Amino acid sequence: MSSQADTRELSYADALLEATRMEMARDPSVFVMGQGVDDPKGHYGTTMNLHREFGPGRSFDTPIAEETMTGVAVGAALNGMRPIHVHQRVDFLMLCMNQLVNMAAKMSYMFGGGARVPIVVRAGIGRSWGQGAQHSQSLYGMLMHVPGLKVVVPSSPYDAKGCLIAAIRDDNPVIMIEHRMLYRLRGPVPEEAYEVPLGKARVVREGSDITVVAISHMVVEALRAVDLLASKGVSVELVDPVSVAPLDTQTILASVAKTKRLLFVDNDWTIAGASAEVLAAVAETFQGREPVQVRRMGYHPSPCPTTRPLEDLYYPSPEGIAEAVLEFFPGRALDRENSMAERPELSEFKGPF
Amino acid sequence: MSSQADTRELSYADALLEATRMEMARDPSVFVMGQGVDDPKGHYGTTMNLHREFGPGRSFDTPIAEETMTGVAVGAALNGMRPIHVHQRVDFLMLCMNQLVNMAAKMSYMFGGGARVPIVVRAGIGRSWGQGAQHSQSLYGMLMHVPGLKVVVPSSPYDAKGCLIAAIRDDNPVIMIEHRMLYRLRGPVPEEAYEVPLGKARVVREGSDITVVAISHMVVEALRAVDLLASKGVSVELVDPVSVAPLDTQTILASVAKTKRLLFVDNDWTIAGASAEVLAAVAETFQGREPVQVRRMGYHPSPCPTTRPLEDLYYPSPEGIAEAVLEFFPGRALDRENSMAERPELSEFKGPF
Amino acid sequence: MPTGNDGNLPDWPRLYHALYRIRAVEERIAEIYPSDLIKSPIHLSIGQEAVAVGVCEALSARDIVFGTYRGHAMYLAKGGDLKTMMAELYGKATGTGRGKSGSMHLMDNAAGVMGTSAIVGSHLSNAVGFALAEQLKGGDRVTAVFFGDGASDQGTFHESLNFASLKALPVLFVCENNDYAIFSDSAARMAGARLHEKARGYGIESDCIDSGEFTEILEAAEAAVASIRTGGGPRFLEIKTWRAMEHVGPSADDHLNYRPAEAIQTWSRRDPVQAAGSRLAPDQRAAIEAAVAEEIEAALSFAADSPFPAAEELGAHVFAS
Amino acid sequence: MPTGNDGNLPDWPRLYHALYRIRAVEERIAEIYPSDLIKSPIHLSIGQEAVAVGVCEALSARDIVFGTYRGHAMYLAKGGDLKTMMAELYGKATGTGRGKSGSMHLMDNAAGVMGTSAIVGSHLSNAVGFALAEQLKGGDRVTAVFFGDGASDQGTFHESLNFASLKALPVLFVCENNDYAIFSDSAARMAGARLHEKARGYGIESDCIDSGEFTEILEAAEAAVASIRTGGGPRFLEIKTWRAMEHVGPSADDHLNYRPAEAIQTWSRRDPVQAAGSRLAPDQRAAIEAAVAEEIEAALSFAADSPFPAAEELGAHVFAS
Ligand SMILES: Cc1ncc(C[n+]2csc(CCOP(=O)(O)OP(=O)(O)O)c2C)c(N)n1
Ligand SMILES: Cc1ncc(C[n+]2csc(CCOP(=O)(O)OP(=O)(O)O)c2C)c(N)n1
Ligand SMILES: [Mg+2]
Ligand SMILES: [Mg+2]
Repeated sequence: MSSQADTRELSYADALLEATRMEMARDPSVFVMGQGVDDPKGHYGTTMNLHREFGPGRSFDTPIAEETMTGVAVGAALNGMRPIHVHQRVDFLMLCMNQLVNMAAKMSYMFGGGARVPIVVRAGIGRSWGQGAQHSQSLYGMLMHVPGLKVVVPSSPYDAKGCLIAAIRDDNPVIMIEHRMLYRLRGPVPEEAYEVPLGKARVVREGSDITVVAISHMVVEALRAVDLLASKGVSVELVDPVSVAPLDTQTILASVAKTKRLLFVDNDWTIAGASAEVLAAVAETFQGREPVQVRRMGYHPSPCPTTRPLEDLYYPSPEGIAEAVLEFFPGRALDRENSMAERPELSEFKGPF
Repeated sequence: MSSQADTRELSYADALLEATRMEMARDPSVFVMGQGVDDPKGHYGTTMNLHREFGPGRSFDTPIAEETMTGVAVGAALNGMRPIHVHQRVDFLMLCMNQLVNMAAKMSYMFGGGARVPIVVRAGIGRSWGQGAQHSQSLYGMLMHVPGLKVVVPSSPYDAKGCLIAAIRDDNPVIMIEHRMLYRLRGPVPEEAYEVPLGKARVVREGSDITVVAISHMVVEALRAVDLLASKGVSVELVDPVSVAPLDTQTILASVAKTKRLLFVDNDWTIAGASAEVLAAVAETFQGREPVQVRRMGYHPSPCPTTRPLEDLYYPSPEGIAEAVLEFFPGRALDRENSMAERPELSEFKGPF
Repeated sequence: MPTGNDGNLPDWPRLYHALYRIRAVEERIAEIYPSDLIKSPIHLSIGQEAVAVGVCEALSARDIVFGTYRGHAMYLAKGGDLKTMMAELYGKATGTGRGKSGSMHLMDNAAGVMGTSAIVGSHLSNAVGFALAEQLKGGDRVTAVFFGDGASDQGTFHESLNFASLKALPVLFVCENNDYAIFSDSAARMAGARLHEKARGYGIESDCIDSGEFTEILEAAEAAVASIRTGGGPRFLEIKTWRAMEHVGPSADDHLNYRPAEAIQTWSRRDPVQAAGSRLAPDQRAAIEAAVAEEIEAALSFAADSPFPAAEELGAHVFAS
Repeated sequence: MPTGNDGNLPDWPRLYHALYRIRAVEERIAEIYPSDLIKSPIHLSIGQEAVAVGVCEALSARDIVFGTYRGHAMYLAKGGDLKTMMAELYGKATGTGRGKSGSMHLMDNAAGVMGTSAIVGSHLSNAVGFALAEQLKGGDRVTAVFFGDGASDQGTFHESLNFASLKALPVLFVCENNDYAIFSDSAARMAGARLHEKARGYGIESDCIDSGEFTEILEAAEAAVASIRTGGGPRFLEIKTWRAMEHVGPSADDHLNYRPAEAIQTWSRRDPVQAAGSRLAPDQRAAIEAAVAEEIEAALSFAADSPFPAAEELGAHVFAS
């Protein structure tokens, strides 16, 4: 990681655009498709002007027909291409679960290795304001249930670029979950092409008292919680799984073996999701032989409401995360009044979408 | 449960048919729709002749258009009806995840209580022979992730009838997962209408040494494992969750608190599924304060192969379950040679489907 | 609220009131939006009002409508309550969905507004199902479903037309064809015949109105509703229209040059609200506008004065009971 | 294997060989099935062979086909290997999918059989995508996709036609219209115009062959393939045919009386294998049949003698590497 310190900074969105451009330039089989990828906004800038640079055959708008367009991507992959299919929102993947789960995830196996489906499915998640029940889901907890799918959830510009390059070069279906509140986040990104291995967790912050695992935008929120905890004498080890399928439980469990405490901050519902899987792995690994304390938090178990006061309760917050950490350490508490994190990506959001 | 002892026996399929007929007779808003429900096989007999008895408007075939037909059921429910939508296989629900997840599961909440969606979605799962990657999934582990959906997995004729009646009367979307190898299973079924509460686990067999939780057809397999263990001096408490959403963790945890051992035999992939959720609940509840041993088993984490030798490895078996139980008790082992369970529903299956 | 048409000449004052009211509400929403009182995406129907008003004028109060995230016009035209709508946009407990709906999911059971969805195309089948239930129950309500040209890209559009025709269901499909799905024009998404022609392929009697003329829309809708009501099965209306503002948000976006200047001009000349207003005497028009302004300010006060939902509301209504 | 047609008269001995071979293979499969050597559902094409052979005859060896669980005929007509197919049905490691495919997921890359799917309609878009890639790469292979009438119920049928037409893709849609989806006749599922007419609604040139006549099928397929190959964009063929056996399994099921007796008789008179065979001299025919019988027995021996996959195979190929 130290080598990154010197590198130039890019936004998460620009890191994705750069990864795409580099791979498209390197490999003529890579192309981009999706609703609005060639429009004036270029999916938050991540596909901006690719159709101009590489021609309209390699970055094109599609009908609003998720099932079939996903099937088209699968078919193109069977013919040697490496499509990147972009969706504004993961909610819309519910329309192409059949192609993802029954077709893409199955082909390599059900044809005994006779087919490969190198597709990348990029899907946005996350709040801004008032997106409501149908535009606020994360659903990686559902997708990771299916053998044959890879699901990555990068939280930094560095991982965004590296995961996307790795996903493009992977010979299997890879779903990339991108939180909209990350697109403008800036961070060091090397200029060259590099792969972030799919299936390797990243220790974001080393610590010794408690392991906090956080996903996607919750990594940003958890870092804020760590700051709020600065004066509380709690040493937090923050782990970002980066990928939920495959899931690097080894790195997480190694951290938990050290700290004996785990707080999982999910960016999704927790029931039968990523946090359930990791807590189950803790139960399996320690078999109650050691006093390992665990807790998970995530989206409130309901659809997402639109009004801000309820939205604020629906999502884990830096203060809520910090408080949850402190509950592992009886006697220490957060002074809420003087502990409100700055969250510019949320407070500066002014709509409309 | 003792009252059941005297009652007449029915097959699981007939129990479903009886539940449907009783509810259709009681409530004119109940109707049945689905591919082939009015055909000569009547979905394994479960919808047999309903169109004759109640007229073609109340039990009808549909186009092969899962997304729209589910939306039709949702719309009919909004207009006061209680549709039962029957699918040959849960795999096909991947085509209507949008209606289930984005529409049916959301409407009550996103309209602030202004809408209710009393639909029942019945879906078959399970092996017979060589069904392969696209016709062997269970996926309740995926469906239970979504707030707003209820998901039930009855394993006995008694629960089949009672759950279906409860599901029909419930004002919310209820998905009922039916294993094909259960349809011919016989058991006591009271003649009157009764509801099995959705969200209440059932202790199938009381015991003190280990809690085995099994789902759907795995309850049958686990009972066979219990028989294989008869001479091994292990007292098994067998728990059937009956419903995975809501999931009655309380009953399961109470059993585990007693036995300090949990084997979860899933009828699905385990990753981020029902077994993960329950093991996570164990970790949360006991916090490593007591030496609770846990293990889960389920489908092999791959698509399902068609050839019998691999299929036999893909699914948990009575012998495999018994061995897994014995691994909790060092020094005791199963004599495989003399311990093969009879499994008539599998051995007598002769195709074609 | 329009209460059905009796075959006489259009009642222009009433119609202008309906059209102007929607316009004025949405312009006021656009004005308020930068103040952040409305923290929810808004998709305005400015320019498209004639479709909602024309069709709802042909419906009776008991009839049912289903619509999209671009639903203000339909909601108001069908008689949805303005106060609870504004409270909903403000995220208040008195809103149509107690603050859980926002602009995209308006509903008003009493007015027959069965809800609006933000998943493109997904509500068509719900409307068809509602109509199926109506048929099964022997009721006489007509269900109308509003959707954009973009929704017809979805397979469910075809599946829904097919099933509606197969069962001769009492449903009116209303395609608000504004030629764009966000920035994507229909030529980039659709091949072959026009939508109303494709609908005919399912044996559904279909009409198209390309002029934007209110009376044409009204007449076509009345004929369609009358036929549906008397057991004629589903009907389809493709109504060309024009979105004056950006896809989502309070502003215009024609500076992005994604739509032909000529079409922009043509449709600006066809503005349905101006067209209706010009039929009235100036003082009559002014009186209507003043009444509307008053109603809007009252609704805004109601919204502003209402409380936000309490924390307990977060867990309520996950399930109906 | 058919190697494309040169415009001369049909080569009946070769065609009869192709047709009869499929029939004989499937009849043998039906015969074996009760012995439980094949532990996987079988969907026979008996009665429908003319479609697969007619279309594949028009394709070149390098062209591509996608099909369904009812895929034996297409697989064989396109040149798929019989030995590995039978080994697959027996669940053996030497099978097309190493025992993981069964009858429903045959594939033969070398022969251009890109795979078969058991989710009704889901492979249409895959074929369209394959053709898109071919266009992007500037290749000249034609992709043909076989599907049943039931598949057209699915929205993806429409979405796929639309996108293929929009991009003028080199894809041939082949609807094997046997009028039934399991027990459900098309009238219970489809409203409006016939499928090839609906295809025309997307601007796709379409043909229908209702007679079951092999030469008509062949000629229509040749015309369609020639047009596609020279950049004419997608084409659509609706070919009426008849499934002689039950939907799934080795037996007939006409005793269930779900299909009109008249139609059963008509189509039995039209049996494409008999029709082709009757064009040959008896000894020529007998020689072909004997050769086929020998080939089948060799394939069955190969299958029987092959080992089952080892346990390690269970975890292999979840991901490609
Ligand atoms: C299934 C789905 N895919 C994509 C989107 C993103 N999206 C939101 S609005 C829209 C355009 C819809 O266009 P149209 O149906 O013509 O309606 P209009 O906005 O013009 O009223 C799209 C693609 C969505 N909401 N749902
Ligand atoms: C998406 C989906 N829904 C339902 C089924 C169950 N099913 C299997 S075959 C079949 C009938 C398909 O009929 P058709 O497409 O006409 O093909 P045919 O069997 O006549 O060759 C159905 C409904 C399925 N396999 N996939
Ligand atoms: Mg539009
Ligand atoms: Mg058919």
